[in-house]
Amino acid sequence: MNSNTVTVTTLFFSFAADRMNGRRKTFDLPRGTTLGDMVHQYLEPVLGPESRNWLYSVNEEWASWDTHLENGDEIAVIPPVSGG
Amino acid sequence: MNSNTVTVTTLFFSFAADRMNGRRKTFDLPRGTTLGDMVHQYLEPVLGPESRNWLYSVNEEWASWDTHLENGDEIAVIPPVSGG
Amino acid sequence: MDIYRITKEPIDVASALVAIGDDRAGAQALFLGTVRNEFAGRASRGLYYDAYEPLAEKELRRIGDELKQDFGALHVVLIHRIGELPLGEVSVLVAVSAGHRTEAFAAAREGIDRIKSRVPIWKKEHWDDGQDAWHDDPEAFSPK
Amino acid sequence: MDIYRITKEPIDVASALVAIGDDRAGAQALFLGTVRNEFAGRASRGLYYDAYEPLAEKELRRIGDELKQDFGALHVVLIHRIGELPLGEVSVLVAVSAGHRTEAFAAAREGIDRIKSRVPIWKKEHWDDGQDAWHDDPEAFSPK
Repeated sequence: MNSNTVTVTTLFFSFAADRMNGRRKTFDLPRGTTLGDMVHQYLEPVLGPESRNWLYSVNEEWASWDTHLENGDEIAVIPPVSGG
Repeated sequence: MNSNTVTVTTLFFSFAADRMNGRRKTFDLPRGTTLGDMVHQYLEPVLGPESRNWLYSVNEEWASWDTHLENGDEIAVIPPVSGG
Repeated sequence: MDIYRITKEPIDVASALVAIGDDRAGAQALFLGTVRNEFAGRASRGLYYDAYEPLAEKELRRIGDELKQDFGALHVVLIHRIGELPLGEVSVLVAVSAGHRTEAFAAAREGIDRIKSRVPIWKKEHWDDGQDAWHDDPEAFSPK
Repeated sequence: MDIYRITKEPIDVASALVAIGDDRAGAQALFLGTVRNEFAGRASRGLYYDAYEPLAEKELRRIGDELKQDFGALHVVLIHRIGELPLGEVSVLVAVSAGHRTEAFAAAREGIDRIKSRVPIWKKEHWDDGQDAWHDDPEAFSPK
């Protein structure tokens, strides 16, 4: 990792964890990558196009596509919820 | 009491008991008296005209005005309820 | 299991929940009426409840049967406490189980509404100023 | 007092009732979600619940604040259990106190609806035939 790269941790739940074969992955991304970029490039290929419609959080708060990812960020992938 | 008379017990609750100065009264009535007659003649004078609109039970079941009262019947006077 | 009861003892919520338990149920709805410190803006220090017990228990049972018929409730517990109740005490419990939450909520709501409109129970307000008044007494009751 | 919690332990209803107690309240409404023996007609033997705990607790708190704002709830308890739950177990509790029953019922109903639509919790059905499926998984979940 160099100064042009940020390392983020991504958490997966429910069937997204099954498809990723794990609940936690680390990604090295070019500095300036947005949440939307990251989902499109790294997650959609595995989680499918419906993952564009899911919710995401960064550092335990809901986040929008244009959020710039910083080194050490924790992203959570939130497929459709089914609590209750 | 003779065979032309029936004796009934009447139960009072809430403010009806206050106005009757008691929760239980016994009445000797001419055989053939209906619940409606009894209320009109014996209770309305003390409980007021609104007691015509109240509910009544005979022997622990809701009863209508034309119920004939029998010896030993237990009548309950049910002013507007306020449980809950 | 169903329970329909008028009681002088504190209402036991845990027993009610055990009674309505059912593996077919996805939803349990409970309503508890509690003694408030005011009515219509006038301060109160408690309530006294009177009941015509045999008919009240019959009417609770009829309401329970209706909740099963009308809303598909699986089990129903309807308990009303009587006697002197200080502030905060539970005066009435409605507990129902059902397959889904819409039925459970509808049954619980109708349960308390029907108790309040039909069951021979009466409450006397102990106003904080020392006066007493039966609710719905057209002569004595003036909340303000 | 309010409680907003994701927990692996059995949900304690009595503590929730103590928390929402208030002399200003005339009404307490509770909703309990329980594990059912079928979903959409297919037999089930239990559920597994997963959660993103820190965000789930934040979202429960936000929902509680809304129930106070929108319905005048005095106190709110929202607890969701996670992990393996056999049939009949309580998975979620919504408890609210309010001045009157209309507000209490509305707040409890909205409470469970908002939990189900917004809080990051997921359930996996353990079908009675031995198969498993996450709810809302568009590929794996076929209830029939």
